Amino acid sequence: MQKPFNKILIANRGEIAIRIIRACRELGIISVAVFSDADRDSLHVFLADEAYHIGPSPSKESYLNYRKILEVAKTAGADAVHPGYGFLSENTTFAKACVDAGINFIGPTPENIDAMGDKISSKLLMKKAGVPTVPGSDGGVETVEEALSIAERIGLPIIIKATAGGGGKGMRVVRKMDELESAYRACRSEGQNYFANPTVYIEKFVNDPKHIEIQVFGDKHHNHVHLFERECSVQRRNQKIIEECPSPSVPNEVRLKMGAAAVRAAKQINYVGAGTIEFIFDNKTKEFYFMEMNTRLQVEHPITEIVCGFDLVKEQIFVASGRPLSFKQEDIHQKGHAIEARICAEDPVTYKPSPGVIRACRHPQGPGLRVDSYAYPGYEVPIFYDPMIAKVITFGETREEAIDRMQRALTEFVLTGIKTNIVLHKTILDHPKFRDGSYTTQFIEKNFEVIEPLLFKEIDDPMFLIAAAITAYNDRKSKDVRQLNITSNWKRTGRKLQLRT
Amino acid sequence: MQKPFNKILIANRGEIAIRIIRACRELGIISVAVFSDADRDSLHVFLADEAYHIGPSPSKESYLNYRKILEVAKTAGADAVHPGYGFLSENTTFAKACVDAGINFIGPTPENIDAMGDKISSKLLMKKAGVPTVPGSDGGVETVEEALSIAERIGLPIIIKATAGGGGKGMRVVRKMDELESAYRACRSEGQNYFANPTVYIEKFVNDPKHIEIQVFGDKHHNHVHLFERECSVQRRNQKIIEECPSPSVPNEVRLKMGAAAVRAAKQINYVGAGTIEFIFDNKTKEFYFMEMNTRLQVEHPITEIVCGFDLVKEQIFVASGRPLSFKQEDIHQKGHAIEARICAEDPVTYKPSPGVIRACRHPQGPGLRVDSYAYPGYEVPIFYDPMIAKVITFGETREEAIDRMQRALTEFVLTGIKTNIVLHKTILDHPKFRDGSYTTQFIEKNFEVIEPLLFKEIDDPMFLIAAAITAYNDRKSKDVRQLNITSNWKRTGRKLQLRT
Amino acid sequence: MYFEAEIKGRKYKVDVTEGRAAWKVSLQEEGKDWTHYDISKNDYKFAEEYVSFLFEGKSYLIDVIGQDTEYTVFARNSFRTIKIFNDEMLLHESLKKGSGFGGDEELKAGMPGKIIEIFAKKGDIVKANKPLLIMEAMKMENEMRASRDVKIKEILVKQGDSVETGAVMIKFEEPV
Amino acid sequence: MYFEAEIKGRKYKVDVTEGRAAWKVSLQEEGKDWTHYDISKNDYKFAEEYVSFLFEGKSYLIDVIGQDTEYTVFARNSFRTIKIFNDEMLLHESLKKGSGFGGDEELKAGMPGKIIEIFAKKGDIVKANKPLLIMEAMKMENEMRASRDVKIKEILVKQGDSVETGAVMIKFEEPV
Repeated sequence: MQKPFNKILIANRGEIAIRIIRACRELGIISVAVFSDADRDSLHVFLADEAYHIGPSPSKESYLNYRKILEVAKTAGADAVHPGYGFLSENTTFAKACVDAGINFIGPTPENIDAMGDKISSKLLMKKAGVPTVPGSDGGVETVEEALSIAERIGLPIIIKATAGGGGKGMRVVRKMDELESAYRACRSEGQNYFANPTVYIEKFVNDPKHIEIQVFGDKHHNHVHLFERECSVQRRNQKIIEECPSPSVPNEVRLKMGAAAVRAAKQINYVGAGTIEFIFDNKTKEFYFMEMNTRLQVEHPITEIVCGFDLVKEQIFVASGRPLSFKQEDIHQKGHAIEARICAEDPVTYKPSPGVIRACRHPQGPGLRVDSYAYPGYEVPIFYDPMIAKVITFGETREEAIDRMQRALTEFVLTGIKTNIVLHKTILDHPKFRDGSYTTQFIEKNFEVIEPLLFKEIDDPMFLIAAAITAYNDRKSKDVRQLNITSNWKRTGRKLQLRT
Repeated sequence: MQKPFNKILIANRGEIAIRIIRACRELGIISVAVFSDADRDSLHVFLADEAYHIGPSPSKESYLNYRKILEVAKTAGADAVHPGYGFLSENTTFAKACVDAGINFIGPTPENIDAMGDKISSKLLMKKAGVPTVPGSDGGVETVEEALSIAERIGLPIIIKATAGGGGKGMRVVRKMDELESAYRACRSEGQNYFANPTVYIEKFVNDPKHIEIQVFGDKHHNHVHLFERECSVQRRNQKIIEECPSPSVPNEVRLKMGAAAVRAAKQINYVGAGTIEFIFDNKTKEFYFMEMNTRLQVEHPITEIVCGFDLVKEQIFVASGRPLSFKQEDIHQKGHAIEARICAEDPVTYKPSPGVIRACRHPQGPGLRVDSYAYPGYEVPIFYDPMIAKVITFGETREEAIDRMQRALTEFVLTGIKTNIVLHKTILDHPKFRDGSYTTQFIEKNFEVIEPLLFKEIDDPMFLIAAAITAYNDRKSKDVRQLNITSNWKRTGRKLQLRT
Repeated sequence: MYFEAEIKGRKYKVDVTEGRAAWKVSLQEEGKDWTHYDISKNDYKFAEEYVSFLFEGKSYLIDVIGQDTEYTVFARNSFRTIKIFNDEMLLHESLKKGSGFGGDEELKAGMPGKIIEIFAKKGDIVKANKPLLIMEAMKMENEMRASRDVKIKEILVKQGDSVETGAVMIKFEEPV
Repeated sequence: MYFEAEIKGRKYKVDVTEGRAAWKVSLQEEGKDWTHYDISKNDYKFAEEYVSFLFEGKSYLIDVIGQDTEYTVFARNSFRTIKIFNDEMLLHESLKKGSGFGGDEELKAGMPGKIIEIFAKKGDIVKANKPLLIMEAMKMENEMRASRDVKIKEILVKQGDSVETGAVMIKFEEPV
């Protein structure tokens, strides 16, 4: 089989850069990593075939510096660029610049990105394609007063979103009128700071919904398919932390309806490559509304890869090289069950990021398990980027087996030196609302306010106290030992001196 | 679902002990590890829920000391014992002792083990069951003279095997008459040393055959199924190092014939649990002959788990608890392709074991990959046990993808401080005879006599020389630095003394 | 060696004696009786990266991080932060006023970051759970709130400042 | 700093100079010209467990083990054992006779093990590739054969002995 490309530059970092390096290596394609000052010791630099420095630590000056990245791509002789997710993955300027430089951009067309980049116009497009959408401000909201009046029209709760936002940034839910103003301002400021665009819009906030998304794929020959759903309702700070496939709440007929709608959406813009249509899902009525389309690979793509049995990154590469999709709709079936847990360097109680140096690190292994991680012992998690350091994905014949397996995997995951949310995941997996699949996007907010006791029930204190006490004892003792060494060194040196004289 | 057992003691060590610990944890069963002096720091001790010391390092005094192990099982309150493979897994006395002590032995019945334990009587049994067998000495061979006459009757090449032998021990191929005597003696001595039984027998050595084995499973309700074949022809020193499923050489009609024969074999002895029928396979005629039955779980069971989609260790546990098999023959299908590479602490050129302390150790991760390993940084591989420290298993939609993925996985496997056969595996996977599937059990012997150049082609010398030179430079420099420290310490101490006075 | 320890607000007296082959550790939670533990050194074993602790028949793989007065113990994806004071330190402590070890007269940075906005000024009284400032770290804006009703004594940072872990950002007056 | 190195039987002259920001390494294989390499220290970076070596556009994760005269370099699942001698050592070498570093007047144990059987006695002449003894390690019997025609000068082990890595088991007469 002839290689689709000779050399691919990966304009990203961390686990997704490594994920793409692996696909390249399996296809005999040379992989080129790029890194910022903070990332010289990042694992993606170690694992790539080639690696080039692109600038200072802040994203703006490195991973978002598309000119520099393009320059490196040319120097290295890459014939394609994979943007991963985040950073430049949905940046039209970059996509265009690649094409102009004769370098293949592994992702959707610039037109695709534009069509879906703006949440407001994309919503109108979807209405046109016959995809159900949510009531709200059909456009940007320029003043607090306007925001208030819309809120009164469609009724609380509402959600305010930065037009250019994403990944939980520039997004606030408002449940009381007096919270509206500060939320409105916060969204505008985050929109300005992270996406250089303060415009925000408002939507009816479907109360206690689920987040269900459909994976779609298109090629350059007008073929479009869906790879069924993922449920991503377990969120904290509006960021997904556990995803599963299939969803325990979507009846099969609804599943097929959602898939068909997603394919209509993709066809509407003649979408190329991997994309995801996110839906708000009302678990009582089983109604679903278009939320947004992510014109890129998703963090949680592995659970679809496992349940459907395809390598989505390789497929992206093939499609970008012009090949037709390697699968037709009728070839795609869900088999078994997969769950992903996002392991983040953060305090499991406050959700505050906890960057720092990793000490011991042993990843889970064994049957029914996939780990995509860039953690290693001695690695310092930098403060500049996303706190997610690893993804643990388990799969089994049944949902129950996949969950039990995840519990097993997390129990054997040794990661010390920094705080992580591993213990939070374990608590969630044991929660009746997760076990019975009835959980919604407000699951954590509602059930984990006083989480500490849950988190720490597993082991009682004496074991911890004894360990701390023995360590404190040794530390104290070692001080004396150091004293000793100095003296004995002094003696030795003393002798040396005598010999010399 | 009610738990089959409350607490299982695992009478084994290393990766298979860990494999069983994982199955237990996923089923909510408490796992009990046992360890010898040399294994206090072995990973299976760290991962188990409970761990007990059972004696000195030599297997005879620890992992083969069934009385001690049984005693621990009682103390710990285990209601079942899993023997893993090797050690006590095919020891009738132990199996009986467990049953007598009211502890469930997770494996075949003592009668099953006896029936297949003796290679000679088992061969006759198989003839009776209508399973094809190989011409040879229908019994033990007591003298060199007898051996010579049999060799003349059935013609060279022949293979001499210790009746009680296994795992490549007590086994010699004879191609020239003048090699026969020393080979005969060697087998007897190894049989005596390792299995306390010098008896050997002789068989026609099918020239340049393949090793194909069929996984079978039985329950306590007279149900027997097969889970298709594994090809294990890649061997060095008569030990498997790469296995794959399905075999590239077995036509489907032959596959079904072999499966049917294997099920007849299992039914003949009313076999209970997981077992494997090993066949000698003539790739020209596609004829197959019964070689032996392993009445236990195999090292290479994961490739069957992946391709057939069942957890064989959990199934062993369920069957032992009396449940009927969870799958019927018609539920069992092969999907995709899986390969296993056995990573051993040994010199890749001489195959000599290379025990020692592991320094850096980073296992491969990512899609289509399973790792069962007990290596970790700083772990000292003991000299007392089998040199296999890890199994890397890859799978894909096609055989080609599985092989490419294995290459990728091995390339990212960092394991330093000891010599390993990783680079040998990479060389094998690239060999045309492996790629086209035509390889046989003599593949390595025939194609890897002068292996060094192959092994080391990947990178040229300057990179290595520069690294060594810089290190030598630093070592030299650090000596001087140590001198410095002593003096400065001396100064500091000097000051201290002054202050005191 | 005698220590006083605090874990999750509960206080313990701790005594550690090292034998050739075993540790003797005694614990007394405030108002309860002493419990004595004999720990064979082979059951509390340093294995390169971790400590393998076989305790009361259970196998724990643990890691202990910290020094001086604060240790964090990791085990089975759970952890505890334990304050521990030896005789010397207890002396110092007794000199300091303020409600025990846990006392909190200031707002410290829990991680390195950048000050985005400050909501209070010197002299302000801020009610419990009301925002004091917004700090950015790892691309998230983290709102820091008052843990109790506080009167601002001094503000040591300004908007745009970058702060390191542990840096004091706001000092409060003594609780009234 | 000047070294002489040997890798897979080929000999090199090596010169290493350390700058503030870069290494200068020069290599000369016997009978060939010098090659000079400038290695930025940021391209030869110690990352906790490994060295990340960005060399001629390629990324290598390497580990170097050893000391004194022998280093083993691991990279991409491959490795090289390199003999390396600094000025001091070269002096000692020159005093020793025997054909270069690789010279082999004895049979050493490559790993710890137990002597199962010895096939030769003092004074015997053993042809190349004929067995000298069988040593057991990790449950395998390893037959040690003569690498060349040798005359046995001395046998330092007996059946049943346990030997450590590097222990000399048999000494040979000088090659004739």
